[in-house]
Amino acid sequence: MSDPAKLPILYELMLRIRRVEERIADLYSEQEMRCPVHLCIGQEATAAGACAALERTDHVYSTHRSHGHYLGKGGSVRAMMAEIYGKATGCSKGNGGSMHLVDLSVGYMGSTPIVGSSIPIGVGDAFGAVLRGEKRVTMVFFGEGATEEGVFHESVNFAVLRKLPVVFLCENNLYSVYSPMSVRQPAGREVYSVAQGHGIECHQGAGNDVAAVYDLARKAVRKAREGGGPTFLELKTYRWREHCGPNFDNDLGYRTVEEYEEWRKLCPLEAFEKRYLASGAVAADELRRIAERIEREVADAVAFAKSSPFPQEAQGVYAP
Amino acid sequence: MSDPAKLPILYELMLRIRRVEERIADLYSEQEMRCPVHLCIGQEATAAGACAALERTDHVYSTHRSHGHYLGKGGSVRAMMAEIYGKATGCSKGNGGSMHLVDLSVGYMGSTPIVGSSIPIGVGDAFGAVLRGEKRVTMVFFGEGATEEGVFHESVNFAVLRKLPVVFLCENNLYSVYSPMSVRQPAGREVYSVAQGHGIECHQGAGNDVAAVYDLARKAVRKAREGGGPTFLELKTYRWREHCGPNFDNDLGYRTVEEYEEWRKLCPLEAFEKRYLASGAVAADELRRIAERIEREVADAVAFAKSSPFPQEAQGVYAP
Amino acid sequence: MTRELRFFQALREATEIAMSRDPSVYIMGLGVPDPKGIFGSTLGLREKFGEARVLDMPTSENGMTGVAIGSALAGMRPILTHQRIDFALLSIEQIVNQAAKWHTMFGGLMKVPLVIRMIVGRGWGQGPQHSQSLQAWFAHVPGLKVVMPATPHDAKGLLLASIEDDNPVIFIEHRWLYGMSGPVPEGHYTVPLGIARVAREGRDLTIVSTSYMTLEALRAAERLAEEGIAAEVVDLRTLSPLDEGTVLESVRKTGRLLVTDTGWKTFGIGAEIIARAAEGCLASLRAAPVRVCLPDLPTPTSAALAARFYPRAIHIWKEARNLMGLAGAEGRPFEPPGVPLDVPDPSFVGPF
Amino acid sequence: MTRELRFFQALREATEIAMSRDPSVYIMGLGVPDPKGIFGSTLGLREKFGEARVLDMPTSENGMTGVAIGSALAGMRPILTHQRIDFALLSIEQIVNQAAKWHTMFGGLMKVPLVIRMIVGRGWGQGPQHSQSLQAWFAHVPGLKVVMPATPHDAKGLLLASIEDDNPVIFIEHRWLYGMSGPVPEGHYTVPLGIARVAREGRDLTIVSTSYMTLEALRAAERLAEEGIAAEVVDLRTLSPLDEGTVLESVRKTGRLLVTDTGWKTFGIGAEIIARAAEGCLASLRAAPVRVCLPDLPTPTSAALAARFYPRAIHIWKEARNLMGLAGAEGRPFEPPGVPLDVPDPSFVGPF
Ligand SMILES: Cc1ncc(C[n+]2csc(CCOP(=O)(O)OP(=O)(O)O)c2C)c(N)n1
Ligand SMILES: Cc1ncc(C[n+]2csc(CCOP(=O)(O)OP(=O)(O)O)c2C)c(N)n1
Ligand SMILES: [Mg+2]
Ligand SMILES: [Mg+2]
Repeated sequence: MSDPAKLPILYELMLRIRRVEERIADLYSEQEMRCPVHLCIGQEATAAGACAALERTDHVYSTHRSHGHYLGKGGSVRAMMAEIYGKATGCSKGNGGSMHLVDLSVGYMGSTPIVGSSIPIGVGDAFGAVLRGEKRVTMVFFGEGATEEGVFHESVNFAVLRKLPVVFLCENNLYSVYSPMSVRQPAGREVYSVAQGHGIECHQGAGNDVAAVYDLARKAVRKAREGGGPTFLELKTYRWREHCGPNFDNDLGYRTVEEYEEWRKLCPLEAFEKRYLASGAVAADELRRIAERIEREVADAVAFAKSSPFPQEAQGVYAP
Repeated sequence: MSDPAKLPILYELMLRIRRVEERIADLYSEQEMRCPVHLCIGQEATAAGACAALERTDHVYSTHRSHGHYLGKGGSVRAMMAEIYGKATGCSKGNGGSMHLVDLSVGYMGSTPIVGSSIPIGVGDAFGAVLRGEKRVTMVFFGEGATEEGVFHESVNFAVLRKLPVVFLCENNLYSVYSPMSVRQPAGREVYSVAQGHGIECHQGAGNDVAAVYDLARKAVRKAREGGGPTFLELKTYRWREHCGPNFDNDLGYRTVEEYEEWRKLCPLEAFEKRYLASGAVAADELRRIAERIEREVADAVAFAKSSPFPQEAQGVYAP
Repeated sequence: MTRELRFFQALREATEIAMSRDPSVYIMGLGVPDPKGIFGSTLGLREKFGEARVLDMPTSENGMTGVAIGSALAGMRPILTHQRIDFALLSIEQIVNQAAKWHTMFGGLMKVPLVIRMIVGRGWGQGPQHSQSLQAWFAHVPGLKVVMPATPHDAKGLLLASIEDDNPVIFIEHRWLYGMSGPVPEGHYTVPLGIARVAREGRDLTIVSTSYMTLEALRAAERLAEEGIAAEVVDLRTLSPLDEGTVLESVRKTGRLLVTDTGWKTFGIGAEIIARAAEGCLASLRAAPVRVCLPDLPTPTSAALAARFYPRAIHIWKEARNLMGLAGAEGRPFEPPGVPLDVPDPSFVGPF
Repeated sequence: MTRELRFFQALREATEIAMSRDPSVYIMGLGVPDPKGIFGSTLGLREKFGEARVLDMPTSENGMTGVAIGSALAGMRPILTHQRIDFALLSIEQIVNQAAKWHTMFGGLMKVPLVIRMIVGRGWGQGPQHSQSLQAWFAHVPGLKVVMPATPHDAKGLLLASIEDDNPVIFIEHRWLYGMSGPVPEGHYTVPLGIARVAREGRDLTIVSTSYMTLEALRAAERLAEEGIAAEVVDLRTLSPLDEGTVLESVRKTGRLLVTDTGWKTFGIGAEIIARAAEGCLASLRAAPVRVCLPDLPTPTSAALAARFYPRAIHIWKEARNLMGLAGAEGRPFEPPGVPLDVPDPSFVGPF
């Protein structure tokens, strides 16, 4: 870990994502959150590690599975929860729901659930920064499924061509809905290698090791900021719950319980605690205080969301 | 050259393409061919060499610049000429024009001018062959510009995933209309390398050396036929005339006269003659006989096209 | 013998029959062989027909549409699925430039027998990118056929007809119909493309409907009947080719036209139907025709907003009364009090 | 001071003025800085504004549309060009799912000021994949504005208004207008979006037209005038938002409606215009409205077929006479004998 002072914040980001999503899962059966939710429980380290490498003024774009990226970038827990509850106080004023989060105050520019489609938009955002002479970096999150979309390739080609300040962050969780890699991509061909063909610098990493993620992201972000162009990071990780919704779904049989248990052991939070408490890099006390704060935050956000009013009118169709 | 007996046919194919297109260029100003024409003069060796490696029952798909591929595959000169003249006797009965050629009797399945779009269709044709248990190979021609379209990547990924009997044949003539590689693809990154990222076998070759093209294509075709899966071939070549239309256009300044002259010296026909007449692999007599036959063919085709009737009714919109 | 089947079961049965009868039929799409089987409509097919004919695919909608087209040119009869019509927007180039035109532009030498199933989402926060209803687009493109069944009976018969058709067919299924039950004959039958269905006869006004809105229209017609107004409901079933005859015949009889569609109003399905009536039987029109369609707005996600966004029976009922010149009654809700408006029936509890 | 400019010069001047006034405007597209400069409409811009703001791009329509959107979110005002509207079909997903909805679906926090110029081809064997006219599609999608100028004056004023608009605008240019001349004021001015233009006044019938068909409509109106029939020609100019008011006002006056559009007839522009008239002023309609649009067929390539495919002044004239209840005169051709019908005027000699 290149920057041990960052450890508490990495933990905090991961735990916030975990607890917010667990709370969503707990409450979903009340049927008050009336929109699809794609939870990233189990994958928190990618979001936390990568976002922690960004400045507040840097930009992030994401996908259907975006709660982690939104919270990692520092998005408002209240506004997110209210959005999922469909309330006027939501980050998109009820027009978006879980799949369309935004928090401009922290550079979280938006998530959209069409696979692959926010990738070129993120690249364009970086292009815009260059055109305007702004020194920001844009990070684009997506799953390994998105690398099968042609637009991913078009985006990488342009980013390399123009040496844009983009970090492509691919969370490879082995599945697209219930479909394993084997029906979608050639056996034995790593995901990052299709990016590499475009001449972009690529790295593969352990997506559940938040410090490793942070280090990879930090280098990529620094390079981008210094005009060194884009980087593609493939981070291996695993979604614990169902593709969409609050439940576990190993009973469906599309993946083995062994595989699941294997990854369950690689829980990014447990791994963090085991490692850094043992080494003394963080104190149990500190982690407990963080956890307590997050519990309060989450409870507050749920109360805020539940008590907020519903929107009276949909957002108008044209910008004035 | 792995198969010297093929040399006369390679010459014949190249010369037919050259002479048909020169005739088109000569006659275009009469304004009787009322459709865009994208001539491949200078690039004949790729079409001739690659198609000569195919069986008649193999399939070919192509693009806006398809005269060479159509003729290389053995398509009817008369039907092509009549199509360009917009006649009822044309290969598409006047509905298609130069950009939509077809000759099912020789496995030429169609060309369409949306950049990149015939690539997945060719892959699907090969997929269909596999599903039906047919042992044919599909060859898909396209320019280097088409590798910038996302659908190219989607097509290669699927072909590799399913080990389909496809040969991707990329004619890299350095330009897309008037746009050089430098504004479209990263400097120093070879075109074939973006394909290679998908895990497909790739080769780069001299596109103006018809024997070299034939050898590369033959290996790829044989591998495909034997179930070895797809291959990507990048062949470097050069278009002599304007992107669309009958004229030379070096006066426009989008490419240098030096570059043009450099490639002009690499004329595939002259190179062939120089090399194989000198080595005695072909006889001057034989080449002359071929040339005479082609002159007659071309004259006949133009006469046929000019004297053919115009279609009375457009093709109906639905298959019955 | 006629049994009751749900809409998704009818789709599955049609696919199974088509695949049994013709070895060139195959089905491909994201999740086709997965445990959920396209909301149940492809379940069991993999077991019966094997991996070669029941396929998952990469998330490459455009490329895979081209692949389907190419395989059709090679003699197969592919069925391609999209769990949301919104995803199919990636493949518009292949559908519109290639599939729709291949037969014509090559002088009739080839054909593209291809069915593309697209599901329209509604409710439960599907939001702006998971609930568009773009039938007007496809119906505008010569060379495509466009089908939108409203009942399990038609789902089966129209899907079989679509698979057996030698042209590309856009087969649009509304997610809220999936759980609906209805009588479905066993065995093979087809409902021919291009023929509308008079779902209910009436003399006072004509309600032309598509897909799920047929159900809402029938509910409205029920109440109108109680009030002494006899609405005729014409379920279009096929948008292209369009059955102008059945529509005009009804309008000539009733003199009043209301069109209700699952898509946006402006430049949508309703416009064409009203234009046909104005062109074909202007003199019969006794009142200005009216459209009950989606407002021209991206779908809002919040249930509170969606409830106001989507037209339902009550809106059709109100407009029908207006058409009849009856003053604006408020009308009691059609739904039992407290029933949420963003789910079709209790069997649908989300999230998908 | 008003000079005559050609249509492409008007477009270029508008772009130059917009780029001079606002450093966030940039223009990008295949061939934008090349020696032909999008049929002349971008010539000289590279020299004036430099490489950073006048860009070529990879042949990646979908990705580059996303790039344009992202740059707009970052504060730029991109103009993206397509030499044929047919190529833009690759980017439908970005246009429809993203650009059109971004403002609304994020609660109004962001905006996408983006102009996408698309050129519609016609004649000289452009054929099925280089001559579609898909304005009805874009006009159906909430969140997009759709503009189709018919004169050099409007080309400049509408393009400036489009660039200055904070929403995604689909700006559709007909290739056959490029050589047309007309008066164009110097300097900056805008023609507001959403306002139709009465191109010719008349009391007997209303011809609603779009883009190039406005020219054919005016030619038809000329001859009709010689015959004592006063046709009013309403050039829509903007399809979305649609200027219903101007259309209805005219129809109320004339009682007769003919719509002529460059796109396919069915589910096209004409349907919406006729529907608006039927909804808004049914009682005024004295005869069944009529559409003069493309037949529902992919464009055939042969000049012989294209001559019969494309509607021209004579078709409008004939239908207008029908509308007036005048028996079917054959009518002498509008074009001088021997003039080819697949080119707009002698300045256009192909191939592109
Ligand atoms: C273009 C498109 N196709 C299909 C879908 C349906 N879909 C939603 S999420 C998803 C899985 C994508 O997998 P991946 O990119 O690996 O992300 P993950 O869900 O694993 O995080 C799919 C196919 C979609 N939203 N968009
Ligand atoms: C999707 C699409 N975009 C743009 C065009 C316009 N266009 C026609 S040919 C061409 C050049 C393509 O270059 P390349 O693939 O290298 O083929 P070449 O012309 O060099 O043989 C372009 C951009 C098109 N036909 N289709
Ligand atoms: Mg995944
Ligand atoms: Mg090229």
